[in-house]
Amino acid sequence: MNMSLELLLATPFIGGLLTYIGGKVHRWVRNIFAVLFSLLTLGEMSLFYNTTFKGDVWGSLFGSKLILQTNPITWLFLLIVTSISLLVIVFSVDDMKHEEDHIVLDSYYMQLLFVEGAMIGIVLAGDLITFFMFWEIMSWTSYFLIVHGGKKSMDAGYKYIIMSIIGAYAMFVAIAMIYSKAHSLVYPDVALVLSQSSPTFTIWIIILLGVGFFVKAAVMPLHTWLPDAHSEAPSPVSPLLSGVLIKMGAYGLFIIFYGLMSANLAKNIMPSIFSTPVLLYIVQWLAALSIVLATFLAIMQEDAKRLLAYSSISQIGYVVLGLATGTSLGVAGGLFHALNHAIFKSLLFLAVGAVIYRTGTRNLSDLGGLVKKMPFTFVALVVGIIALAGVPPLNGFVSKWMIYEALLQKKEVFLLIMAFVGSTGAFLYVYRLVHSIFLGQLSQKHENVKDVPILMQIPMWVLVIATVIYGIFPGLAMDVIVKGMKMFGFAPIAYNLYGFPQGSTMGALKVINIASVLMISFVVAWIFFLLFSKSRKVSQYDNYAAGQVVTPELKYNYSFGFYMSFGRVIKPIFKISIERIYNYWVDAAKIFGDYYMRRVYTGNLETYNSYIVIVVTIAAAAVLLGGKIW
Amino acid sequence: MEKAGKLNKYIFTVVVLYVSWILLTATTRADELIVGLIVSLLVAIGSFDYLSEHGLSHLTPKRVLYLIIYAPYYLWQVILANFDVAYRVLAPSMPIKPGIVKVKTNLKTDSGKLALANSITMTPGTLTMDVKDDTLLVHWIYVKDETVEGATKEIGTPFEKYLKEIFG
Amino acid sequence: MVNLANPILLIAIPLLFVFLIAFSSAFSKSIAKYLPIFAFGLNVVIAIMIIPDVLKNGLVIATTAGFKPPIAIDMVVDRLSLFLAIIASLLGFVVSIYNVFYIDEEPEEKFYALFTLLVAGVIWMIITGDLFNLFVAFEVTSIAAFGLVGFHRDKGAVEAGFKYLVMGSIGGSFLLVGVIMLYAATGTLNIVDIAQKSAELTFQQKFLAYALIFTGLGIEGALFPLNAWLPDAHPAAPSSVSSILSGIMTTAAIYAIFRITNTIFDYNQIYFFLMFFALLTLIFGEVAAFFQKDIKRMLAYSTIGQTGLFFFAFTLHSTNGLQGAFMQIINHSLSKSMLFLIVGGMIMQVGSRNIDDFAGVGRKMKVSAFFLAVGMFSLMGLPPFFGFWSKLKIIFAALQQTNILMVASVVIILLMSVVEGAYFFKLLQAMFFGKPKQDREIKEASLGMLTAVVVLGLILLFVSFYPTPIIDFTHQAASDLMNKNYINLALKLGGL
Amino acid sequence: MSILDWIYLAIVSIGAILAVFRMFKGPDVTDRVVGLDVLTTITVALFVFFAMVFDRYIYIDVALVYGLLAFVGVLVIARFIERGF
Amino acid sequence: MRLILGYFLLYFGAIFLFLGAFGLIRLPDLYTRMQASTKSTTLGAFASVLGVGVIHPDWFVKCLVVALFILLTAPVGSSALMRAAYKTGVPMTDSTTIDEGKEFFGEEQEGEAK
Amino acid sequence: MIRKIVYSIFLATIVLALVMFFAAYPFGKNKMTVGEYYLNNGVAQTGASNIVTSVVVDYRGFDTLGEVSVLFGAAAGVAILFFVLAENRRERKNITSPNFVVKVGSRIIFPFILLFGTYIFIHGHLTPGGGFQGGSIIASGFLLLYLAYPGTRVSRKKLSAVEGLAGLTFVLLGLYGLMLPESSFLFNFLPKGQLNALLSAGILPIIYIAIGFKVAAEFAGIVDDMMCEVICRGGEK
Amino acid sequence: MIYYLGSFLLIAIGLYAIIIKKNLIKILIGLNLAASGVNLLIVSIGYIKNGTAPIFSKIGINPSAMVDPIPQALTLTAIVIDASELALAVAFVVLLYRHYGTLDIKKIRSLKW
Ligand code: NA
Ligand code: NA
Repeated sequence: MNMSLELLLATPFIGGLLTYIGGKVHRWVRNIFAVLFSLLTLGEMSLFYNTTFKGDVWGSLFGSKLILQTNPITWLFLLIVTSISLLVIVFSVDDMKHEEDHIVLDSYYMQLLFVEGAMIGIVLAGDLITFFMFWEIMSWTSYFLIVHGGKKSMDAGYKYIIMSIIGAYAMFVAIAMIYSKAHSLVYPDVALVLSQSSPTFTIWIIILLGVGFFVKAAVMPLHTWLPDAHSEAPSPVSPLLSGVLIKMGAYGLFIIFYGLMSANLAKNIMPSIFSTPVLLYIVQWLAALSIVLATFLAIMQEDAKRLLAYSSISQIGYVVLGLATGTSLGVAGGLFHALNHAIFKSLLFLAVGAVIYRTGTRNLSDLGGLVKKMPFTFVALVVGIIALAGVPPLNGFVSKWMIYEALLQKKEVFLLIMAFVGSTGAFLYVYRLVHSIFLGQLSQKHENVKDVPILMQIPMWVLVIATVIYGIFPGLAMDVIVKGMKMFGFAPIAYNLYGFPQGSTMGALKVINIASVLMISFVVAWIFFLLFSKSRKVSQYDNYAAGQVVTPELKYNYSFGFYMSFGRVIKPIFKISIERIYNYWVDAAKIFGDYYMRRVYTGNLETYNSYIVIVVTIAAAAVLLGGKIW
Repeated sequence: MEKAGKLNKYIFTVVVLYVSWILLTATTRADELIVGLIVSLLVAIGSFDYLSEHGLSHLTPKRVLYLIIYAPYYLWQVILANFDVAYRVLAPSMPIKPGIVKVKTNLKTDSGKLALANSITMTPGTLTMDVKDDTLLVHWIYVKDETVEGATKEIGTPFEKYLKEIFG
Repeated sequence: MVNLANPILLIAIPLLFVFLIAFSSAFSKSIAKYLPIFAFGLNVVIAIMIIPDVLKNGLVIATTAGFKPPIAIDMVVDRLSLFLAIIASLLGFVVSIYNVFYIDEEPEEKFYALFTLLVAGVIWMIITGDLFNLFVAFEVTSIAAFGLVGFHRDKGAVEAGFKYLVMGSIGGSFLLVGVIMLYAATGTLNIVDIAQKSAELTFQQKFLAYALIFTGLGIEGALFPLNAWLPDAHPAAPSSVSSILSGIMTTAAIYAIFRITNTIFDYNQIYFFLMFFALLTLIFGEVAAFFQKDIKRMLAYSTIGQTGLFFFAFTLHSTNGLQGAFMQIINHSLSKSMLFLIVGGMIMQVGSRNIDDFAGVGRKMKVSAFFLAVGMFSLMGLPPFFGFWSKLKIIFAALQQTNILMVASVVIILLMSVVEGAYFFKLLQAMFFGKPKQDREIKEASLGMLTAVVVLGLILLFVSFYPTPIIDFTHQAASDLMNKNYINLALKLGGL
Repeated sequence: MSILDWIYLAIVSIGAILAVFRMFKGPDVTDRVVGLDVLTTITVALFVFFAMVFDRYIYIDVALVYGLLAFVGVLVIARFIERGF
Repeated sequence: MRLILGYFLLYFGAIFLFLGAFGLIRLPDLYTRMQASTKSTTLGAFASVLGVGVIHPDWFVKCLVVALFILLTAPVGSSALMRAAYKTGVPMTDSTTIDEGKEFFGEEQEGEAK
Repeated sequence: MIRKIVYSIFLATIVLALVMFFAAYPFGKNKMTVGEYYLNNGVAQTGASNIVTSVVVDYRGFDTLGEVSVLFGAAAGVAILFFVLAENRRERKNITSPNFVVKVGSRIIFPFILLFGTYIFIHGHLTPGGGFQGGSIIASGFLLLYLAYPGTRVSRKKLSAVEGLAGLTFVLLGLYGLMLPESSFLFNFLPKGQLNALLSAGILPIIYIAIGFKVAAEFAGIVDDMMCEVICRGGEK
Repeated sequence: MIYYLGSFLLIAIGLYAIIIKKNLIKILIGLNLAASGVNLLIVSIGYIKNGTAPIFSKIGINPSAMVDPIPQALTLTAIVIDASELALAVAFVVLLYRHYGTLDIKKIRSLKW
């Protein structure tokens, strides 16, 4: 096994450049290059399956070595990155055809490959400089992908890049603080130094790095960029963002918690609650809040992609919740859910993308009845939402279940309930999705809609299959996860290809357990339905109850305000919108800055000259006072 | 006096400048003399057109002789003028009766008119303000005669007879 | 055989060409256009020829008039001044190419002469070893800059030029008083000699002289609050001139502060005092840049901010900090000059300096816009561009001392980096993805102008992807400065 | 410097002070310039005087340069006064 | 003897230098002040400089140059200044009897206007 | 008013601090090391009897090169600011003709001024004058000409050629020093001659002559620009 | 010391004019006053009691009676630089007047912020 990590890292970057150049030759040269190079990357990556550890020094900077390394955990993330990237690129070939400016398209593919390369770099990084470097590269390359989506995407992209920069600089401070202590940023050195440093220092490191990762993983309250960015980005980019990019935040959290801090260290320096170090406990709560609040917000969306975007915030909440439990089971669940979410969320975004491709709208109230027109896309979407809702036998079920089990074992009832509520809410919004798009009345506009071209179908097929495979054979993933976690000092979990045998850490994966989870979910959903269906108000668009003649105009609007009654309950959440708080402070800072800058640079030469004299006067006064003004 | 040719003017300028150089350096050392000649020759290239329109004809013995006679006369007038000033400034009654009068001149050349104007300026109670054609405008501190003829006679004539010879 | 590796040629050749331009303009107007290219081309060659000597000995001293340093003026080149001189020569060379295609306003020959003089003055400030000569170089640079700022003769240019002139003159006078005070105290003007002779003086005895020199240089060096001329002057000048002003001239003044502080006033209190200036400069530069509507004004304020950043790194007073400062200087010089050149070309096409009018320009002027993005990314410190390495170094150096002041400084620096990102991305976004406002035909800049841009861009990309030699070199330069090798070697080699 | 020299210096200095007084008092620009002109002439004389006192022949050249520049200066100013600036 | 003559010239000059300046203060209008100052200071400086030349015979030529220079340039400057003053309307003293300048310059200005 | 008081106090503070600084370095004390070196060795080393000249042109000749460049820069700057395209130039109508006395006087004195300026810079190494003084005197001669003849203009091309050539002479003389064994810019390679002789001090007088021409050309250029601005103002933007 | 004080005062008056005066011409005068102050300061540095100009115009002049030549040389340079700056400044003022029609510094502020 002599595959070099540098080559793996370099492939997408070189591929990106060649793709761009290929675009100058012909658009098909470009398309083929793009697919080929992402395929090549996937192939190279696959060679590292079963590699337990490999590390290469690829340079050195300021006396610290720069290292690329791989282990099963990184392989898991590499798998996510490379496979979804490939599918996205394949999907793009037809989806992005409409773009006329070929240079824009050339650079689009180049950026896709660059983002892939940057994420590979993050995952492969064996030291914090490499990590941070590729982290930043990922930020700005993905920014360019987002703003490809038109006018609105510009604001979204702007918000995204600014928050990314803020997050990154928080990380930067942490990294610099570590460097000042360790004079090396290679993970083992860092871990060693952190194990010897004071609790305050460690806490600061965690907080600062955490801010960076939270922004990228869109954990509340640092999530505000995500709904805009993910929904406004071009269709093929959204799966890359939602499915893959935010996982980098999760990966980062994993690395600091278990790679750099190591679980027992965290326990030693902090008081524990429910046998979880307090910081991790806070993270758990933030994750749980993300799950619940984002679910509610997703329910209220009228825009299909926005709905999926909020769903992503909620689902990444599960990943982070799992990772923050600190137990083998929870962490494994979190990692597994990262993989699963990548698969089904990509599937969902692609399916919605396919609908947008054909109908040109993503507004749920404009859609409906497409099931006959786009049968395959319908199937893909249904598979996706079942997986998302955590229904067996699809993949989302197993990982969520592992997380529940881990919480149960730690007796964290509140968190468990919140996780459940999130799951149940997911039913509401995914139902909304499938109903509003495929069921109900077909819009006149969409009479002639066909299913998408084959090149767009293939990625969805692949993801559908993956969803099923990982659902039925969780052992495929657990094999990698468990092997990898062992290297980070976690107790192994017994597993087999079909699930978890009797007597494993988490108990057997029994049908009863599955059924009970299902039952509870359905009961909660039903309670919701009963509670709110009574008080539902009659809207003029509500053709169910208005009792009027259903005109053609009206019948197409039936899905507007689908969960309006529910909306009234969660209205306060909108009111205390975090985004509005941010905007308030940003505006305040702008006004403040503007005002004072104007007072300084007045345009008046006298004033400018007096600044000079004042500076000299201060110095002169210092001399007269014997140099004692400081 | 006729206007002179270029070469004529050039040589005149060189001569004048060389004499000035010798006065300036106030030495007869060979190096200074040689350099002075070179400098005079060079400077004259750029300036011969300005010094005088009449060139070497200024240097006839008669003109030079009159110049030599005129100098002490002029100086004496200057000294007189100063005592006049002293008297007017210091006398408690301050005997002044100022006015601006016109004075005619017969001088034809610019240098001649200039010399006249300057002479008038430096001599008792008068100061030339401008010259146009054959008329000088003079500020007179104690106007004795307001008519042009009278003023000319009082102010201009004493100098003109010398200057006529020197400058033509 | 003439030894061409003589630092004095770095000044003498451009000056020779300055006068050659004046002379040639009497006979032909078009020769003047091309002469600066030759001047700085030669300069680059000579600077490169000096490199081996500097690497071998650490320092090269060029005497004038055949006398040893304290008696006559000398030019001193160590690693630090050499690399700055190389940057200046290089920028001079590249921008001269650009000028040929950019300048189309009379009186051209005066422009070229002043431009050459400006760069010559900058190099002069960098390599002189004599304090009064530094003042002269400062004035040479200033006077050339004043004229060039007013080159367009319109309302803004004249106002900016006048403000700059008044403030620059005050600065020059303060600088001169400071220099004279040191002369009064030591009886010599050679920097190393002063450093030696003033060693027994206390900090307080020297402080006023330092404060005056600092003020004078700080005005040119764009330190807050002495920099108010800059946001007027840099935009008013022709873009190629702005490129030199922002790219290397302010840096040269800051360099002079580095040098003088390090040799003559190396006290901890001073660094502490300077840090406030650095941070204020950074904050005011970046925040003001954020609010600008005029693209060149924005870049000018950004220059103030960047100056604050590398000046901050200098005030850390450690090898690492200095290394970070030097790296950032390289980054800023290359990037900001390139940006001004690009923006100059864009303004020609767009016909306005208002940022709103630049919407969609990036799609029309692709090469320009690409390098614009590269330059801005490098200034923001985004990897893999060179600015990332330098920012990394600066932050690492700052947090070497983990005290609350340093942490606060780092927080400020990074916050300001966010602000910087905010305005650069705003511009980039509009340029690449915005809808063009007018139907004005926008074409790519002329090939000659692009050549200049591309050369700078490729150099920037090269050092971005292959930073090791520069990192090593700047490290050595930084430790030279920390170890006072300038003084030690000058004493050894110069016969002081 | 002998007592004679001192007395000379005193007389001329008083003259200079009077000229300065006129420079400051005006009332017209021309008055100030006349004051300046007188001051200049006095200065030329003083230069030559100091050349004698300090026995430095070359100061006379300084006097000449100064006188020349002052002369041109007065003409320029007169010209500008006439134009009303 | 030489010294006596020299110092005589010096003092002669000094007195007129002083007188010229004094006239500046005493006389009523600009024109009369100029009359006084031009003549007195020129002669004063002339005599002073020559005095030095007499005291230092080897400097005499140089001093003569300076003296002649003063003598030749002073009237030119005064003339220019007085015309400027007149043209800008600097008032003349009340005792002024006659003013032919209006007529003198009047034609000229007309002549130039065409 | 408050502003005035506050800044007066500020300036007083600065003056006080300056006084404190200089109180430590007593007035009228003995010369400094380098200055003393010049006084003791200047004549022997440079051959100029005027030590200030030997400092200005030789020991600190590089400063002077800078000074010349500054002046050049200022002249170029003025030329830029007052630049008027030939076709945009228009004569001002209300220019009064100059005083006859000034006109003729200037014309006559002009050659003497040129001579005197030349005298000053040729004797720069012997007397307090030098290239700058001589140059400015010559330029003042041009100024006089402008006063006398408002319409005339000096040929800008000739001025350019002169200032360029003079500057080139200075730099090339300096560069020649690099080709000698001493390999030093501005090395005084000519024989020093006899003290106080006109032909002494090696390259110093040559440089001073070059400076004289240069300064004259530059000041004349500035004067020309300013006069043109006054007289043929035009080309307003 | 009186020379020092004089030069300091000149500098201070110049600076005062630069800050307080509104008229461009007066600001320029202020600049020049300050510059003259600096030049006077430089010359004063080199002054020694009963010192003479450092010119060996005659044989046998004692160098120790001469003033320090360096400050004189420096002043010479500084004066030319000041004159250059002044010339340029005047040019700027003329153009400012042409553009703004005023010499009031407070009104010349189209560039701000
Ligand atoms: Na100055
Ligand atoms: Na001299």
